[in-house]
Amino acid sequence: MSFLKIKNLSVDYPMRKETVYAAKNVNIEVNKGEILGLVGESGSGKSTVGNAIINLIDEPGKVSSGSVILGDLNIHEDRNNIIKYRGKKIGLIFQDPQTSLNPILTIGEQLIETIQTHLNLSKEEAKNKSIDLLNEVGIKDAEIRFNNYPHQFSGGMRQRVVISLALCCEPELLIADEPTTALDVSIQSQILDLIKKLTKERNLAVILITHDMGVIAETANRVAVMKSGKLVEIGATKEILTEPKQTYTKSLVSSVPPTNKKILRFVIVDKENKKNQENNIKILNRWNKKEIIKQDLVQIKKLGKSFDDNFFTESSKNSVMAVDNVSFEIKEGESFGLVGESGSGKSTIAKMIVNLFKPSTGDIFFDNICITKINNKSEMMKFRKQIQMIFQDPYSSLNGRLKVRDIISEPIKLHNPSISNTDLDGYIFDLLESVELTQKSADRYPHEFSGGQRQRISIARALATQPRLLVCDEPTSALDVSIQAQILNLLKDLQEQLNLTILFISHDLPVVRQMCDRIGVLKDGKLCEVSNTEELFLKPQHEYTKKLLHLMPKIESIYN
Amino acid sequence: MDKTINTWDRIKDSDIYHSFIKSPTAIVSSIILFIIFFCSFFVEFITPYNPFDPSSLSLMEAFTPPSWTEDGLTKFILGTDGQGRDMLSTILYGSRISLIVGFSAILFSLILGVGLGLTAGYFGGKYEMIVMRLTDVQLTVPSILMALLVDGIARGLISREMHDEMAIYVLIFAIGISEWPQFARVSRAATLVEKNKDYVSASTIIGVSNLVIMFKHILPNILRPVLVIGTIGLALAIIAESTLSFLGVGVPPTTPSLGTLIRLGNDFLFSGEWWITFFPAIFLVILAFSINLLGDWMRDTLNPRLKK
Amino acid sequence: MKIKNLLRVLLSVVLVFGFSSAWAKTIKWSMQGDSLTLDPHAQNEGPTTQVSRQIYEALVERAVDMKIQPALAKTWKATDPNTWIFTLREDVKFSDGSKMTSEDVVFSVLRAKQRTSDFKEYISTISGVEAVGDYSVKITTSKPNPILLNQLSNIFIMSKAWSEKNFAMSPQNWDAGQETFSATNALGTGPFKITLREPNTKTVFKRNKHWWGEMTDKKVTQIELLPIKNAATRVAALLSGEIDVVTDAPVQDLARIGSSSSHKVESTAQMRTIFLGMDQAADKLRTGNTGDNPFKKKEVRQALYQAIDIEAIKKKVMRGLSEPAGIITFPGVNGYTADLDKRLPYDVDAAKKLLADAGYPNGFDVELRCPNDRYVNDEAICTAVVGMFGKIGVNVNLFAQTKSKHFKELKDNQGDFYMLGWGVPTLDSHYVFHYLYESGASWNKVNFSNSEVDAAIRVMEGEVDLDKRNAAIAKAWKIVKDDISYLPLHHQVISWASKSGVNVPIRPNNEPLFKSASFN
Amino acid sequence: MLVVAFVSFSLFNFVGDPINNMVGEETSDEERAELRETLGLMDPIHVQFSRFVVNASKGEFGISYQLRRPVSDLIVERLPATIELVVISALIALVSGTLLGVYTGINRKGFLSDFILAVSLLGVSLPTFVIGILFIYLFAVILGILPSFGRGEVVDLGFWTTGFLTISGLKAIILPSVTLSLFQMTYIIRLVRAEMMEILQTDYIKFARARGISENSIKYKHALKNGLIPVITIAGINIGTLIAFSIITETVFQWPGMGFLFIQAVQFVDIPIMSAYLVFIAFVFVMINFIVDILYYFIDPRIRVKGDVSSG
Repeated sequence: MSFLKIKNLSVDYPMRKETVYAAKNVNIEVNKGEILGLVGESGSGKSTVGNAIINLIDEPGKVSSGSVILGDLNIHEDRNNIIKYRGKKIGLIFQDPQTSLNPILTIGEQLIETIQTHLNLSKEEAKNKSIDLLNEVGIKDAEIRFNNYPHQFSGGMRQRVVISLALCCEPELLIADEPTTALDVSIQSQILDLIKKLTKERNLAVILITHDMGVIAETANRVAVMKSGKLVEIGATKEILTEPKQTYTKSLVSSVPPTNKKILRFVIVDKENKKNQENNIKILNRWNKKEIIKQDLVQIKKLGKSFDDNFFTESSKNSVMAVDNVSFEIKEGESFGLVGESGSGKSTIAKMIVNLFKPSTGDIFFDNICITKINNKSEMMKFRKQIQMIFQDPYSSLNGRLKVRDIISEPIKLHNPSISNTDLDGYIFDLLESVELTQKSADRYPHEFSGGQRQRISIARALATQPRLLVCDEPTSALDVSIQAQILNLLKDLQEQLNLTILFISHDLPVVRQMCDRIGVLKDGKLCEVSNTEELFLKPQHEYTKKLLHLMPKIESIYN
Repeated sequence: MDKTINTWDRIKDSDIYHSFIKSPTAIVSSIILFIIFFCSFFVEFITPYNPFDPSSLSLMEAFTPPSWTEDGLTKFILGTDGQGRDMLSTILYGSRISLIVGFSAILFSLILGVGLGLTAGYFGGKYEMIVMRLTDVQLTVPSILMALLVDGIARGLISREMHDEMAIYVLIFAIGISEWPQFARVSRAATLVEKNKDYVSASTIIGVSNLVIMFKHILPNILRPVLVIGTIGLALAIIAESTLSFLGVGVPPTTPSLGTLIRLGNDFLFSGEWWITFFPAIFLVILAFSINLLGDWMRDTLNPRLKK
Repeated sequence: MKIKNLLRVLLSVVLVFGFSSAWAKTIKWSMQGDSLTLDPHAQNEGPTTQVSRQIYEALVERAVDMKIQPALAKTWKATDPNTWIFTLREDVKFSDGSKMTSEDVVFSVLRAKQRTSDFKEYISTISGVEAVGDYSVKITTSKPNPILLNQLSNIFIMSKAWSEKNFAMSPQNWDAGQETFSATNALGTGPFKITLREPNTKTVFKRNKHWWGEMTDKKVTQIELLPIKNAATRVAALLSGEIDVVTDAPVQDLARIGSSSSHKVESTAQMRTIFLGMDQAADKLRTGNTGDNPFKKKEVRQALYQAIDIEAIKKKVMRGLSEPAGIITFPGVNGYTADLDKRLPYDVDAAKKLLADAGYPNGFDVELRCPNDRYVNDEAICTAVVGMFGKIGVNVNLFAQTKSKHFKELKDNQGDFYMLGWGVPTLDSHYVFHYLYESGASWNKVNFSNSEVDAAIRVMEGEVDLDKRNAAIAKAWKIVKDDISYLPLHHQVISWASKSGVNVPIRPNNEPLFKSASFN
Repeated sequence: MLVVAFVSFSLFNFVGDPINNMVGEETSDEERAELRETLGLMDPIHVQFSRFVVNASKGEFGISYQLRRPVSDLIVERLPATIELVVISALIALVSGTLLGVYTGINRKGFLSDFILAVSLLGVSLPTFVIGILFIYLFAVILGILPSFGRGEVVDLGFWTTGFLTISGLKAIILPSVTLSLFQMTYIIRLVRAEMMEILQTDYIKFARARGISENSIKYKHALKNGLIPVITIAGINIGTLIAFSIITETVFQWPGMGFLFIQAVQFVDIPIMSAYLVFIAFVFVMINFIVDILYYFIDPRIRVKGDVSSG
């Protein structure tokens, strides 16, 4: 007999044009002591299901039908009274620990209030219980920290506080909605371990909502896959990940970059695009393809960057060395990967290479020219033409007020002011086709495109100047896995056809493994080691690299 | 995606259009505003009277009550004032002055504020610090006070004959100078957000110059909040203008604005000639209220934070 | 310390609650402006004198009916045309209880002749003052002065001892912004003394128990002056009962006030005529567009005159409360005749023709300067005449400003065309000619100059034979009226509004005498 | 502060000739020169400026051109009236504005909320002077229950005159203070409402809901406390604005305060009063900013307690 039974749960969002069914007839069961992974891409309705269980759906959405039975209680019988089960029977953890806590109440106050809401305890007893809880979730000096405000905790610690809050009234069901997405890999594994430990010790039923197949593979006992509000498949984790029955699950699993090997291309299950080979020939006609010379295209020498206050004040303290004495080279035609956790300085290096920031110390050589010392405007333009960048967030990297045509034509016109209008149009169409977009796209605005399509527009724009070096700053981390696979394939193809050199920056080790020839590992602005990809993954030298590799969630762990 | 998408379809498809169609207050207030704007700017063609041509006035017709009252004359729908001027025409002429001053002042402060805010947000550093410091100082000095001070200084500096001619410019400047910090703050904050968006970096990497980035890329993206502030600011500017004129430091009585009319009519409040002050006042309130309603609607619609 | 303060506060509360309404009969008086200074010799200005009149007294005074009557002086006689002997009352005490003697009178008159006094011109003919015993004063004049008593009625008597003690021997130097004790404090022999003075806000007058005279109504124990600048607010305050009497009720509100059962309105012709002046000396108008001075031509002046529809102004602007005027003087003044006071007819066509004859068929531009807080509806009158002038093609730009600037700039010869009002406190035509028509006279800003008129003025000043003197006056009036050097508008009618139960007799000089006030 | 001092100093010196403003036309050139000398106008600018600052810090701003009295006396005389009016208005605006703002922020729908919002929008659209006239007409003339002008009976406490200790004084302050506060109140309502609505959508409120914290506690403890923080800033600016708008209210209600003085000064180009008022206002604003900063320190733990993020 399952502890939690979700029967025919549907959630509707009546919108202006149509009603969106965020969840439709979802049936899920969870047992005690078990972690159920709920996976799906963005918009699949996985979070909606999590919130619907305790009827915490934002306006104008509402639970339209279905029942949720907890033990032998149908908690959806009287939805207005569901408040008494919140916290008491069911705990919920949100994604972002930065915003989940009330900033002006101490964590003690928040704990005591929650405890006293549900349990009949005196303030003293509640305090003792809170401190025990804080100890249990791994917060040191709990008695002192009890009186601290949320901003005095780091992200990982905050998530522990959030967990303690979710568990303080001893609920039997824990819903964790992307609990580690906002956290770095090392913290992620700690939090996941904590959840696993608590599940075991407290015999909890846990629903772990995530998009990360690696996390699922390592934590969940069973998996439910969702797509467009519908439950696609549910079953034991190993079964789903190794022998998926549904096409969607298959494509999902195949899109996940493997951590243990390098593959040539991702298998796109439903549509393998064959056209792009021909399309790219068109752009090749325009492309001044440069033969690859065996040389270092980029040389980074003792690069350092410190931010003093009033620039990055929010994220770092005064005068932090964001990049500290980093040296490496990128050979022409290769893909060089830079990996590191947030704050490791990898994006800063990228921005210095494309000359968005000036380095505080050190030099960058591009094609044997020191680009950090260029003052001349026309020289700078020459250099700008050769290095382009693709950004992480496909939403902010395109100006929403400009049509795609204008976005792509801007670099063309800037670097070739004499281009005729027809030629320009042709150029734009060729570029669009090279990234597998239709010509019609040119007359539309960015908001009419999906994230993946936007990233393609971004790439088209970057290609417009015919660069030699393409800096990709986490180009896929904001995308769903299936889209990620497509974009990564596209990048690989383009690199091959256009003889591009790529600097690939990511926190995602499996992705880097698929994309890069050589990899540099960054920690706190320092370069730990640089080596060939396979070497790095098989025989890591630096302690930090070893730790990272060990902690990274591996989808393959299901086989072990 | 076969059909061609033209701009009108795009507008019809937009959330703003739908929100507008669904909001009766927005529709009603825009209609009222349209009528007021239209009548004020084409007043010469609408009313047969020119209240500022002294030779056309007859003092004996002064204090004629509105046409529906016992002593009213049909040719003066809203009656006449103490000089025999037709109230309706006077109000429309007055509202034109008020609107011109309001619009110009807001335009002035918008250009100044957005210019400063945009550059401050974009360039940062000491320049930004100075601009924001200035903004803070200016923001704490309330608009009315600022306007009074400017007017006072202008009175001291400009000779009296000049002052009457310059009054309207002084007023525009006085109100404009006190409203710009709003725009500077909003546009700076928005610029800071936009500046850190990757499309700006992308443009920089492509080699687009700072000026083009600021005005072609960032400016259109920060216009929404600026527009909201501008609309609400317009109402404030109109009220400020009428307040100053009411206090007697605004436009000269020879070219009365709504505030001047209220001040002049105020003397007749107890003598039974209520229409002389009542109609300009109610007109002013309707004008400001409509603009505010529209601004309020715009704020709710254009502020994505409040609709999820 | 704290307790002491608290006690103080509590005591104040008790006092205020206890005393404010119960038995003190207070008259709350309001007008637009306030007294500028309490120094009785520093400013010769309406509200200032109105306030001083309640606390200070002069040797002689005008009764409610404006007749000269004894005040501090019991009797007087002229021993020769240039020498006057005044016999003082012996029972007069200042409000601090000290006796008033001839020393104080001599001191006060001399004080009013000092350099910083605003009355030094006014009594310039007084050449000597000396005490003849404790209660007798001899005043000598440099030439025979038929209006000396009139002048003396405005010279207030101060205490010499008090002035010495408080360093107020000289009048406050108003122009230099001097601060003196006498500007904010007062010690007089009048019926009231000032117990609280908050300039422009509130002045409290309490009965002076040492006063020698008799109150008309003993219940009147306190006066409060609460100036309210805004006319509508002033009327609102009166209607809501916060104010008992308003001495400058706006004409447009009189009907409303009169219709209230608990209020009443009184009107009387004021000793003041309103007129417009045109500078006829300048070769070129400062604000004109013709490059010459149209005012030099009598036809132009007459055209403007006949363009004014004075009846319309009376009906619409003044609500019937004005008397159209033909000359700048009013009934009751020596020299006034009803015949002189007849106006030229209102005739737009004639005016247009005159203008064309004078060479201005298309009119001309000029600026009209007006005060906006001095006369009854001054700005509205100006606005109205601007419209009337517009009808004959004269494009007049109105410039209205506050009285102090208006008069100052007028004195600085800045006006082409201006509004002025003239009162005749001496009730003799000489006052008008001396200031408005004599060549180079201080208020002759039209720059009228006529040797016959000047000669007539000499006659008015020195001639003791009344018939001859009156003939000179009549001749002068005829000359100036025919010349149309000013455009007379109307004699002002003033209106006081009050609660029905409060009687403050209205006086043509707009000065209330609260000693004559009474309750029903 | 020094900047403001300089501005007002320049006002004093360069706007119009102070001598011309002070003396009449008859004054001879010698007399003018003498006056110039005694006033120290012959000294170099920096000497004049430092003297101005020294005098200003002692509260001396010269003599009003219009009223011929020392500006410092005028200011001291009128200060209590303005302060009392502003304080009462600020209290009305803050308290009722916050309460109504919270109410409308929490109850987003419903007749009363809509009504309050509509009225508040109308309040923003109604110029203060129109409200004032309306109030006088209604309460003083038609109903006759409240005085239309002035402060009523005031009690002189030596250093301060107050209208709080008499019935007439208390009655007199009702209309002006309500008039003055209306505009601000409507602003505060809207600001607090927006703030509350935003806070109610934050994650920590959602998380509190997910923990089963009662709605009342969420609204009035969690949301309100956070929502009140910006109110402090508003309150600071609010007081400044109130002082400025008191100019209008004081004019309409003949309230014998500084604003009334100032507006007359502007009309008369009475530079000493204008510059003194400016310095006074600047002083008040500096004080308000200072107090607001202090209040923030006490109310917002994020400022009071330094973050200790490194350990973790």
